[in-house]
Amino acid sequence: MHSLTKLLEAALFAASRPLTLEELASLDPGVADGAVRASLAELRAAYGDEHGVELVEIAEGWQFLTRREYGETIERAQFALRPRRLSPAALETLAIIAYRQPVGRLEVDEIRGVDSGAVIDKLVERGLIEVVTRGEGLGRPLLYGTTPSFQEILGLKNLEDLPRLEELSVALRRPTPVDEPE
Amino acid sequence: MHSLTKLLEAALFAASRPLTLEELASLDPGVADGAVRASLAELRAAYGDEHGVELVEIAEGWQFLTRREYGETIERAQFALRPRRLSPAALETLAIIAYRQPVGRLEVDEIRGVDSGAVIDKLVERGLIEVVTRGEGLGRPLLYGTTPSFQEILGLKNLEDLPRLEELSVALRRPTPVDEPE
Amino acid sequence: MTGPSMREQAGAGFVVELEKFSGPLDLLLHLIKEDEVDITDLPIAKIADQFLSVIAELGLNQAADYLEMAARLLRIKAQMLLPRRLGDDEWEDPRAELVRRLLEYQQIHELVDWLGHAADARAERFGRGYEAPPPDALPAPLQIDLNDLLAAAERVISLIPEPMLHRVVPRPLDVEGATARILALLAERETFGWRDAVGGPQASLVDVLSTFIALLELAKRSSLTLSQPEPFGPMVITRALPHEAA
Repeated sequence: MHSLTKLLEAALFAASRPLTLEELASLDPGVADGAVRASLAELRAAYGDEHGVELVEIAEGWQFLTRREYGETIERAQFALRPRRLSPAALETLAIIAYRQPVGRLEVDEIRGVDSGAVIDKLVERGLIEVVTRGEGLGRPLLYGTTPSFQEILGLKNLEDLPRLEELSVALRRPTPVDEPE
Repeated sequence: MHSLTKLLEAALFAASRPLTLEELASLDPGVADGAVRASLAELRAAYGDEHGVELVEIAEGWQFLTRREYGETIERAQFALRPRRLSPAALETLAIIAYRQPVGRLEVDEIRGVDSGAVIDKLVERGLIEVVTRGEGLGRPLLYGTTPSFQEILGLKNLEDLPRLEELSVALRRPTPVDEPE
Repeated sequence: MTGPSMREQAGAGFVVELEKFSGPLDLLLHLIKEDEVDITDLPIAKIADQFLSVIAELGLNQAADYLEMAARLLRIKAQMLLPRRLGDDEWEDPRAELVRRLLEYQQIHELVDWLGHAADARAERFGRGYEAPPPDALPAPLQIDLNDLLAAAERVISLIPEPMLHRVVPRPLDVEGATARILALLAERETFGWRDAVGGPQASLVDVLSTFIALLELAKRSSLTLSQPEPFGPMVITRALPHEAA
């Protein structure tokens, strides 16, 4: 490709919007519109059918777009956004609920030693845990458990797929029931 | 180009961040990692010197970037903006966290000789570091590590791309444990 | 030590904004570089004086971190002036800790230079600028690693407090037995000691408690009197006089 063509390619790739002929011409003050047009034609031909992207002329100018046939696959992969990861606090809370379900907020607080209300709400919002029943006792507290989408994200066929606590590397005590404070 | 190569090209064009091998492989469930690698090699060769953009290995993944020689022109035309430069304080903090991760705030403070709380908060906000776990000991302090975005803004292939401490001219064999302030 | 000439000299050498130094260690390194002195054999008196005049010049003498360093430098300077015996192997260089920190900080600064250059080089290249709007604002995909979850489980389990167990005594107290034993003793002897009451030297804690409760109960019913002839002496149990009986 000509050096002007390569410059146009780089600019069209980096721009967050379609670029007009004038804008493209402004990249190199010494160059005529005709040369820009010729370079655009060269670029378009270079991308032809043999690529997954193509140079498209749309109302506002020129833009690189992915070819239509790949659109759906890419959209499904949700690459536009970086996957979110759970905070250590959320993971801890999730671990307690996964292993002790159904379990109430007080018990989670007790084990973590901190208030877990906000974290639990966020996990519910993200669809990883849900209220599964209500406990006995004062106020009949809401008890939480994990959702099918929790298993799906971790790639577990069912909850029995979670490694048994005894298999974890550290010497673990069996989870012992903690009395809910009265 | 092979049809898998075209799909990868489209996906890499569509994403505005590096995509890992796993992410790319997830586009086509029937495909083996080896085939993805072969397609990436084909794609990289197809772009070679003859284009204004190139396929770069970065942040444990792959990304199309404009070639270095066009950066200044594109920036001058204001088609794309350079990221804000990091302050010396931010770079110092990042350097310490990159080499000692997971590391807590007290240790960063001690090495820098100044309070680093505000800088750490800002780096978390910019997504360059994150809480990766909690330390042992009193109050179970938050420990920080670097994120993929950190590698991305530095153009690192992976964390092994950082210079080894032995290669530095200042001869300190290895980070010595820092005493917690009294 | 911060005379006018020093001030002047420092002022000329350090026309800088506050942000130029990212901390007291940075300023110290700067001074060391300016003076071209050996970091491992720091002329502490000179450096301390320069440090003080520079922070006064820059108005950094309000900042706690700088003041702390100034105090530290002055302390080291004073320690260096203390006489020490020749050939004293035990002498520990008061500068050692500061030198170690300065070397470490210098190393960090080399990394900072490297990181800065890497960031500048990366900033010369642009990624794809156009971002297709997400079709219907799907939330970002969530990533959970099973290992992360297990690590969290381990952290959490180590936090679980050992539940408070009340140990249930397998044998209940035998107050009736102790009462019967004491009544039998009272029938045959007017007075006897604690050891006889409790049933011998091999008595268990349960026996002791049972006996004690039985004695108190019998004393309350005025069947016997409990006395202690001397402080901390052995307890004496005496059959109650008939007229005292209820």
